[in-house]
Amino acid sequence: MVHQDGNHDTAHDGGDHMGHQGDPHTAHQGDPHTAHQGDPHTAHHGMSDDGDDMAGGGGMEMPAGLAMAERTEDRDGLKLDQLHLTLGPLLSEWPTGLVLRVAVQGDVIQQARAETVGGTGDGSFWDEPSERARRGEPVTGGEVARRTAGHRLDSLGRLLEVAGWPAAAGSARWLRDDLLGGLPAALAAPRLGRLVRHVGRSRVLSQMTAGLGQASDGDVRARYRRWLDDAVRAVASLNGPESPGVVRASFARPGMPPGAVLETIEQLVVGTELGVARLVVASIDPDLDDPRIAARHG
Amino acid sequence: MVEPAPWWAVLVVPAVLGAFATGAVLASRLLAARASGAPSRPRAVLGGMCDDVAGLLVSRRRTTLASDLVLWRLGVVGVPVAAILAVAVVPLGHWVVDDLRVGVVWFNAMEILTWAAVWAAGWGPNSAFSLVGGYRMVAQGLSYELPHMFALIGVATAAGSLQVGSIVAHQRHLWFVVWMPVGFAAFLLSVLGFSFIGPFDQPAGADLAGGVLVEVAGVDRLVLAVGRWLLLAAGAAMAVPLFLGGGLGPGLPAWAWSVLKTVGVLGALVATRHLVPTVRLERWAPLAWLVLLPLTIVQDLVAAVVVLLR
Amino acid sequence: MSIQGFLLLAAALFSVGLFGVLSQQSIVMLMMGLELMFNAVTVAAATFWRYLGPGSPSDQVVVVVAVVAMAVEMAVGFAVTTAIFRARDVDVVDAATDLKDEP
Amino acid sequence: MGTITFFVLAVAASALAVLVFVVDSMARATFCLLGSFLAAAGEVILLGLSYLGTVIVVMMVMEMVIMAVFMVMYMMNPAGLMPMSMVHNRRGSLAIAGAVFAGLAVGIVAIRWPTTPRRRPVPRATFELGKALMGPHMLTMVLLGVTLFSTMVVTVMLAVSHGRYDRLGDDLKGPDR
Repeated sequence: MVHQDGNHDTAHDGGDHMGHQGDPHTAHQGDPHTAHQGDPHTAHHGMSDDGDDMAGGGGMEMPAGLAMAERTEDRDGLKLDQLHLTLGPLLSEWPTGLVLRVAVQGDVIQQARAETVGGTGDGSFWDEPSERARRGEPVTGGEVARRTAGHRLDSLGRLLEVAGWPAAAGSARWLRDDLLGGLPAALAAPRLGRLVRHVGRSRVLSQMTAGLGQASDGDVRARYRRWLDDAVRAVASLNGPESPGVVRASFARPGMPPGAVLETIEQLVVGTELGVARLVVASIDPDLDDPRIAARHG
Repeated sequence: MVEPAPWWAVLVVPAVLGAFATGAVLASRLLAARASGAPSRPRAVLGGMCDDVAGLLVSRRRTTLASDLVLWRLGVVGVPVAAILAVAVVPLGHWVVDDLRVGVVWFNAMEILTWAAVWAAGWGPNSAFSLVGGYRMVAQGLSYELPHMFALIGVATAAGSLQVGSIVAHQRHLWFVVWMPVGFAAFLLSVLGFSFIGPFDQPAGADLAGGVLVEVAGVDRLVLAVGRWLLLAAGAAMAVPLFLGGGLGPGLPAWAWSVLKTVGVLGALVATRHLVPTVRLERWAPLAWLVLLPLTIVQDLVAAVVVLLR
Repeated sequence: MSIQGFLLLAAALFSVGLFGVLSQQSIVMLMMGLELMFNAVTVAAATFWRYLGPGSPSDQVVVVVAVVAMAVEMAVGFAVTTAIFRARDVDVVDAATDLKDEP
Repeated sequence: MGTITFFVLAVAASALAVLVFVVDSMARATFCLLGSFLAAAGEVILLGLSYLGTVIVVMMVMEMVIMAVFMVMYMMNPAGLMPMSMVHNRRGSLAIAGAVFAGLAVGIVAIRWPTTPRRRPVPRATFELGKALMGPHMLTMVLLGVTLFSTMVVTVMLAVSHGRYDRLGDDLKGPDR
């Protein structure tokens, strides 16, 4: 079974006493990056504070050959057990190919390291029409707008699912599929309007995302609201002949050094609860096919 | 007006509760299907549910390394058992399995059993996400429990009794929901809380890939998932005698009123699930303690004053 | 179902709890022993109410007091454990016998 | 029927109580204790105090779940399955506990208890309790209330590493959202 394999790696690795590497959906088998080869946690071993003779482990026999937990400082000054988890690369509603190795105490992330697995780095699906336009091929503005709207709805669907709103996420995805399938603007606009009203005016969603993941471009709430605006503008310019003003407003901006997005994620998730970290990652939604993001491989 | 049912009611109660729960699941799936453009004809929805149930029945259980199998199974089974035990005091029209003199406290005790059950279900598989889900249930319980208790205390104060039958009888002239709306709202929120459904589904949250549900597969998953919906149905059924006058109503027989009202409450709860995203505990707990709790206490004060003046 | 039966149960719970209190090193396990002893008091008080009470509800009040005492004991116990754990990084009673940190 | 229930619950309560100090796992120890409490609460209900019995169920489930959280937090192995012994003076404790039980048992058996249970309207038990707590035993109730309140304050003070206003910062405005 998948789990057993994962656990074997863990036991030898000495990093994880809980047995599980991240998520059950993670396929440990056949994925060289998931198995611990380079032991990314070596650094942590040095950090485990001595003076705790109880948790030191020594030569004690542990159940199922699991390693003893390490302990490190935490925000409450209790020096509780630390657990190493791997989020991704295949986790439901998780940016495909992103691997976040985290050390948690309870459900609070203390350290994080982002890596990528399997991203092609040769161009995002969502950028494809604008890339073609840049190369001088004939591309209508509507084509770019359609892809942009689809991208925003795609990201939105993932964020809403993580935020625990499957109904709204389903609506976003349905509209995304229809838009990419060529839904005329006259039909798309009212459906998008309903979605925007529903999601944009949700006070609970706004309360739950305000102040999370504060970065240069605002917090999680600011990001999803921008997605909504972008989608509305894109759908409005579906029939436009010119290339619309909407460009790909991914978190990765032109001019950002490679790997900056991953670094931002690492910084933002440290100190947050697991659920908050999921929301932050979903709100940044890195596309690992984008060469600007896939720069750093694990 | 509420009388103990014959012994075979013990067999009927789980079936009736299951029927309500099934209805709630179907309604929820119907809403989800309509929102996401999936086929939403009743037959398609029903078929989808049957497929899922059958799939769980034939799929294998999952084993994890160093799991605590005893507590895991106890926790999984504990959830539906608590739901069924809780409705033992809930009257359907005139019938009730046992109208205990301390029925309200009994319901409360069974509801709290879900804390232990869900925690154990999260603890058992020795998996991080599952464990975090279990802990979230405890945190959620600590947030909703006091408003829930004060809502119950308000009702018991107004009726001067902890017996559900007597509480119904006291609403002959006016339903409690009319002058205890805060208690009613707090009660409904806590129903969503203890069945960890809808806006309060953080213990089984999507951000944990399913939380306490992560590692349960096959029959276990079915039992746990069904348990949640049974709890939701039990909570909705209990709201009816507590706040909506139970089987009281003109024209129709008492049982029909009970069913109608329960369906109404259940429908409102299912709709809430679809209209509101998950409420995260770190933001909900302060609200529950600093706003909802004082409000329910004031509500109880109102109830006490009304009883004194009456 | 006799008074002796109930009281023997209470005595058994009390003794098991006492064993726990005397033998356990972990503060939390020690508290479990204490809780068992309180539980024995509860059972005994309920028994006296049923079989001996002169018609007054005083025995019931004893049960209420015991239950509250359990709650208080647990809350204080965990708070103390947390404080000791933070200050000394121990959760066993043997390590918390001295009153001040060793030099 | 009542006798059978009594015996089943009594055996369950005692056996689970013993198991608390036998099982290896923190989580299982806590749930054994919970089981013991539930069985004891069943006995209290059997004695006619249905309200207090049910309240014990409510209290104990909450307490034990919180206890499980703390156990897992402070005990050394979070998986909770590692066999280990954390006892001191096991033999002495066993002897003292055994002696106490023997003494109590002798007393219980030797004393001539009144043979017939007192006949009284049991349904009024809860009402009587409430009346007592709000009447003759008012002082007890007030003391309990004050105790609980001071417990809340004291335990929070003890357990929290920072002061009351640290959370909100020096200007008491709190972290801006």
